[in-house]
Amino acid sequence: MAEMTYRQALHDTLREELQRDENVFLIGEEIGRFEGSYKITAGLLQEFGPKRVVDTPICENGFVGLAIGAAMLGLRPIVEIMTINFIALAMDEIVNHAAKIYYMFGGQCPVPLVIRTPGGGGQQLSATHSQNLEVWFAHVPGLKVVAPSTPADARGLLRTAVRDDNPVLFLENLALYNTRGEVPEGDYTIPIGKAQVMKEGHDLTIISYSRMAVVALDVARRLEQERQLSIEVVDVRSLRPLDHETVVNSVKKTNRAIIFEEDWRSYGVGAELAATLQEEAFDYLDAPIQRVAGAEVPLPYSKPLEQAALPSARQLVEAVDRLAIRKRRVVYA
Amino acid sequence: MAEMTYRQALHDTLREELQRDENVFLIGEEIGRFEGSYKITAGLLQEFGPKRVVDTPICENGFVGLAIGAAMLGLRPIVEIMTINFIALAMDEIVNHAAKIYYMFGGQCPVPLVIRTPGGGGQQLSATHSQNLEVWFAHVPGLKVVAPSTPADARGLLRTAVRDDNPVLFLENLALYNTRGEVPEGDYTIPIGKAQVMKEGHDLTIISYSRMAVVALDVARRLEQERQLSIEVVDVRSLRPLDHETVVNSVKKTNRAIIFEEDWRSYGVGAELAATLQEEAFDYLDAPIQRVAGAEVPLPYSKPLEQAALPSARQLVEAVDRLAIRKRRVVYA
Amino acid sequence: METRQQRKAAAQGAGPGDPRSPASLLEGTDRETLLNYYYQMVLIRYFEEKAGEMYTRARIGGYCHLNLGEEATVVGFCAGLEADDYVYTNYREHGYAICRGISPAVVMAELFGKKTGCSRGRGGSMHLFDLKRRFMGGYGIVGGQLPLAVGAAFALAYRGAREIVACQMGDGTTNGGPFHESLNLAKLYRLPVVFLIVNNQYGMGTRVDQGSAVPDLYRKACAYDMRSERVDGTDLLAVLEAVRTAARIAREEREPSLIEAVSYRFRGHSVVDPDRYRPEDEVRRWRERDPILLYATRLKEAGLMDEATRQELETRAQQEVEEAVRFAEESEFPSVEELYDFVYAGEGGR
Amino acid sequence: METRQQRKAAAQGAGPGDPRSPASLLEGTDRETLLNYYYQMVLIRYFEEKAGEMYTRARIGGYCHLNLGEEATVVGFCAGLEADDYVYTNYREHGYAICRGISPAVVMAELFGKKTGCSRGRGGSMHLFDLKRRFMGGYGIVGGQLPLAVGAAFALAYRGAREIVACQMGDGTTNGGPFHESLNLAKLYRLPVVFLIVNNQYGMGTRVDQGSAVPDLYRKACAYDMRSERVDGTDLLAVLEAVRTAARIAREEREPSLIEAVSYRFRGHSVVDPDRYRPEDEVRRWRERDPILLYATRLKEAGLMDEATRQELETRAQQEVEEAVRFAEESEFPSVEELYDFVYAGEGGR
Ligand SMILES: Cc1ncc(C[n+]2csc(CCOP(=O)(O)OP(=O)(O)O)c2C)c(N)n1
Ligand SMILES: Cc1ncc(C[n+]2csc(CCOP(=O)(O)OP(=O)(O)O)c2C)c(N)n1
Ligand SMILES: [Mg+2]
Ligand SMILES: [Mg+2]
Repeated sequence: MAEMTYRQALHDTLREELQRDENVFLIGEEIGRFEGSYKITAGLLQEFGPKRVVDTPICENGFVGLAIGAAMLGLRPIVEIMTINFIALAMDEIVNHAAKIYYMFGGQCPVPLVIRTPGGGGQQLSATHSQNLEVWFAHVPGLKVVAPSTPADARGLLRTAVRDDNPVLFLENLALYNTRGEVPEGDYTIPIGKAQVMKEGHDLTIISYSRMAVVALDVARRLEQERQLSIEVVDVRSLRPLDHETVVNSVKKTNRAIIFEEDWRSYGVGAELAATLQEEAFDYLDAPIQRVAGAEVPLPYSKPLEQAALPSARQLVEAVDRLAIRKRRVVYA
Repeated sequence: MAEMTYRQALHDTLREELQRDENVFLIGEEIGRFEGSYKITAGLLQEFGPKRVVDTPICENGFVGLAIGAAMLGLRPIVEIMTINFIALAMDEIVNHAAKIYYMFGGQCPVPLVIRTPGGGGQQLSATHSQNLEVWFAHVPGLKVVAPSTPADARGLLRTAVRDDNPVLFLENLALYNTRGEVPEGDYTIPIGKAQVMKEGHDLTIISYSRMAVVALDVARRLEQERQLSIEVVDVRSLRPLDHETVVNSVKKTNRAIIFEEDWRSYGVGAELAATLQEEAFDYLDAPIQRVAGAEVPLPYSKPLEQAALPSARQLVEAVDRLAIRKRRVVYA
Repeated sequence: METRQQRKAAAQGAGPGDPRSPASLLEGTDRETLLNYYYQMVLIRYFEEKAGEMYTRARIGGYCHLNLGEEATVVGFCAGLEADDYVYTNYREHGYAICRGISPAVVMAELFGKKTGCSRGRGGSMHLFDLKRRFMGGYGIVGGQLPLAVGAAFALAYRGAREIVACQMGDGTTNGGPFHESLNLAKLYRLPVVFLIVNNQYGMGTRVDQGSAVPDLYRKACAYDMRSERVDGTDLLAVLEAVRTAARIAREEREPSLIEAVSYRFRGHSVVDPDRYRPEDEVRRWRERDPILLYATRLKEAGLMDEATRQELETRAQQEVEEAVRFAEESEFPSVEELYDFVYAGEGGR
Repeated sequence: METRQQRKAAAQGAGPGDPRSPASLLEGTDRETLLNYYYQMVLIRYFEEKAGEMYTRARIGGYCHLNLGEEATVVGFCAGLEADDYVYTNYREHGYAICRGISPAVVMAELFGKKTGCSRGRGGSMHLFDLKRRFMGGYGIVGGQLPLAVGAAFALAYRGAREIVACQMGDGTTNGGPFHESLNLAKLYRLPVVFLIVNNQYGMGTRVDQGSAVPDLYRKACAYDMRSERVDGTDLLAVLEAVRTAARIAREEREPSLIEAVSYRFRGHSVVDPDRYRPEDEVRRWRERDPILLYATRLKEAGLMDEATRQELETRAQQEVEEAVRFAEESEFPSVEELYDFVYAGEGGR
């Protein structure tokens, strides 16, 4: 175990995978000479050379398609899309090609591809640079989508993603890069499709992913201290496949759940979680599953507006309060 | 009232809006000389000339962006994207531009734009030509999304969409074009954001939209006859904004619901509906809300596989049966 | 750097009745090979006519786009490549698949949606695939195959392999972003790829000059300083020579090329297209320039194919197509239990 | 059709120390106007330096891209247009907004996220907008503004209006699909639009020739048979002349043009970029070619601006910027109650 930032965990894992497998290469805008917009790939061009660390022109559909084509011939590209907002330009190659090729051609040609990209708001980057579009990909069979919240998960899931034979969207978050945590050393991997119980509890489950999982954990710890509430926090980590078992079991235990997500509420990740929970744990629910999500506006630039639009710890606490009001049976705590 | 096809209803409405407002024009691939891939625009080039009916090269992002720019200067473009699958290439202009411009520039410049496009499978068009990607747009504030299931709704909603000052995604369906129905004459409009109770009932609500709403109505009528089940069918018609009131009221009455959708189940439209219903009608639900949706595979070409992958009336009936089994209180029927 | 774009072809023109393919190619190639090209052209012709018929008889579903009229381009293109080169095409690809060695039976089975099809019935007419024969797919999204082909070429360059990639597309494809991004990337990274534009003069109902500000499509390569030329797509040997040269340059010099082959499609965009947007006399004129007849005449004049041989080859082709239909008919549909196979690799299921 | 692309500029070269902007322009323009150009350049210079400072002092958030080093291009471009022409730019647009008549105070207020900002605080540095002044937006997605500009030109042509559209972009933008699709559409439909490439020689850390197979960017117009030329972007009058000519042709002949103005950005890509990827001597060399100094020398040599006038103009510019900061500081933030305003038009709410 070593303490490091989320950024460092990503960087180290990329480096190790480049060392491990000659077929792995990095490709994206500004990842080499510029060292990465968010410096995840700093130093890798010097170490591995331009064959393995490929700077591209600004043409997201083109270089993502290039990576898919390279993967069809057995390379294992790791693409960086500078931020998820620009992925809008690459939807065709990702959804109509990467996600379809293995199935549509009858299982002849896998596409071992990772697309790393950060989402998220809170940097005053305004409407076109602050989105969370991962639900678009979570919806599409043929893709896998992971969204780690901690440096350890970033490392473990990135390794697994690189070694997976399918196209994996690997979601990062601008506001997570400088967060710190313990990271296991060695060939540490985490299976795709397994949620993580970050904190056990029995009064209520908060389900989240990516940056909001960190906030959720914080809130849960705080409320435990301040109010003796025992809150379970589940980080789903993988959006596709989604680990039904872990979230359902948690809610069967706590009987109530809040989903906490940074993205817009309608048709977001939380919708699928809520729908699934009421399907699979209906008789265990003591209250409706709540969603605490981003305000449904194009994220504004102005700081006070931006802050008002983003989901906050305060809103999460309010939701906890609302759920408590509804409680219909004795809490064994 | 006149009986006509869904295609005819669209065609007539386009024609009337072209006549009514000089600022309205049509733009898209093959809509003029070729008369439209699905012949919705047949004859309009001859009638209105190339200024009002604009054939484009194959460049979805380019001509959608062009339409947005024209809308910024006060024209009212109606774009046809040949099928929704190709919209993957235009995501940037739709999501990062059309949906943002009014808000991001502080309310100075509306974007009155309609994007018409058919989705849907069942024509053996295989994985890249059979998708239902409307949930991507339903997720995005700044856009409106409508998805009429009948010729009358097609007419009423298209009119409203053309006159709306916002970008509206108008979802059609390949398998609906030849369906027939009564269509009101005159300046008939339907507000965006209003669901429609297609059939009243008190045992169960089936919620659907677009093509599946037609199948749902059929099944409901059949089960009424065959099994004396009183099923309410709600066509939400608008996905964004979504009419919570109508669906919640229906479920408060029937106490159970099935969502029937053509698209993939996970992170689909049904997820939002289920999440909303359990939030807003929790205490009225006698059973979990079920989702009957498409199999989560890239749609295969081969007829038997394709049929197996698409949601069917049979699956809907099975879901009705499953719900009946779960019933926990007396049915007043 | 100066544009190396070759205006030669344009200057010479590729207009009707201008047989410019090199006599040397005819002389320097053995008769068997030359006759085999003829065989492949008629095989495609019969195959496509049969496919149209089977579509009308509802054996084939979805969209179905035929290579009728483009046979010289298809065969010349494939013949200019080596067996282990990689090929990417659009959805109008039956002929290419067959020329690259996928048996017509297996292609027809795919069109019928049978499990013996080259994509196991999952892809259909627009999505033929055969990894072993390095036929890397027909693609239904206009332009979608270009970045993939560039990526395959990237992988070959990465490994220092000697194979190259050849990527076919239609004229209408050159107006979209993927064309531009792909050509720029291919040239920038100096990748071994040959781009072929099959300029059949229409993208659905849109004539080339109605979609492209520059209707001499090979000239678009100027924006990437990529070598390019236009050839007569009804002349098999002209296409073959251009592709062979471009392939050699890709292989030896790691330079991509763009070739524009001008031909005409004899029927509508797809089998169901009533084809009302093309002037009748234009259609007639081009049908008279049937690439198969042109090549037959060429072979006959060179004393390489007599009428009996021609008859024999055509009969054999016809039989092969009949055989293909029989095979497709008799094959089974994939079982519904297999629905979730191939969604994800390495897991055998969802 | 033959390429009308003009190789003139390339032949003449736009290299350092080659003052090629027409003396006639200097002579044919009244002094006040010429001095006002100078004023605008220094105004931008001070504004941008102040913006950088305010960013460091956390008054400004998000990304902040400055026009430092590009002042001649910015002012020359805007001066070549008429007041009612429409302008679209990328996110490096503070200078354009100011030159088009949005007051520096209102621009600064936008950077501060205040409700008095030209986008009411919603857009920030990358998204300045003013409908009344026909400044149709800075856009943060590379290439995103191009199709919009083409659409605006389409609307003008549709209405038979005499205004035109001018669309700025960076060098890196020319490698993406939107560039290609937009130029093709503009030429195909013969739309009144002037495209300006600000070739500041880098897109973030990528030098032009590392991203473009054809580094002479104006030459890319050849793929659309669009008139194009390269000008020295450090020479205000050269840019002005090229834009004025292109604007006239757009207005009168409905022909789009592409202009490449070569300059250099004096600082990093955005305020936070440590700018480690450019050779020091390259930076030094270009800094010496400061467009403001070049123009000042020009004016002085022509006897149009003495030192006192220069001082006076600079002081005034400095004051205007100070005033802008004061205005921005004193303005209020938008109220949180307004969060849902402007999501949808015509409804005042969600
Ligand atoms: C991105 C995209 N847009 C539109 C279509 C619909 N479409 C299918 S084929 C075609 C015309 C293509 O023309 P061309 O490239 O000349 O090829 P051809 O059919 O003539 O071989 C169009 C518009 C598509 N498949 N993909
Ligand atoms: C589609 C898209 N991809 C990537 C980015 C990130 N990005 C912002 S600016 C930039 C470089 C643009 O370079 P250039 O066009 O030369 O403009 P300059 O910044 O030099 O003015 C990049 C890659 C983006 N904003 N949009
Ligand atoms: Mg064509
Ligand atoms: Mg630049």
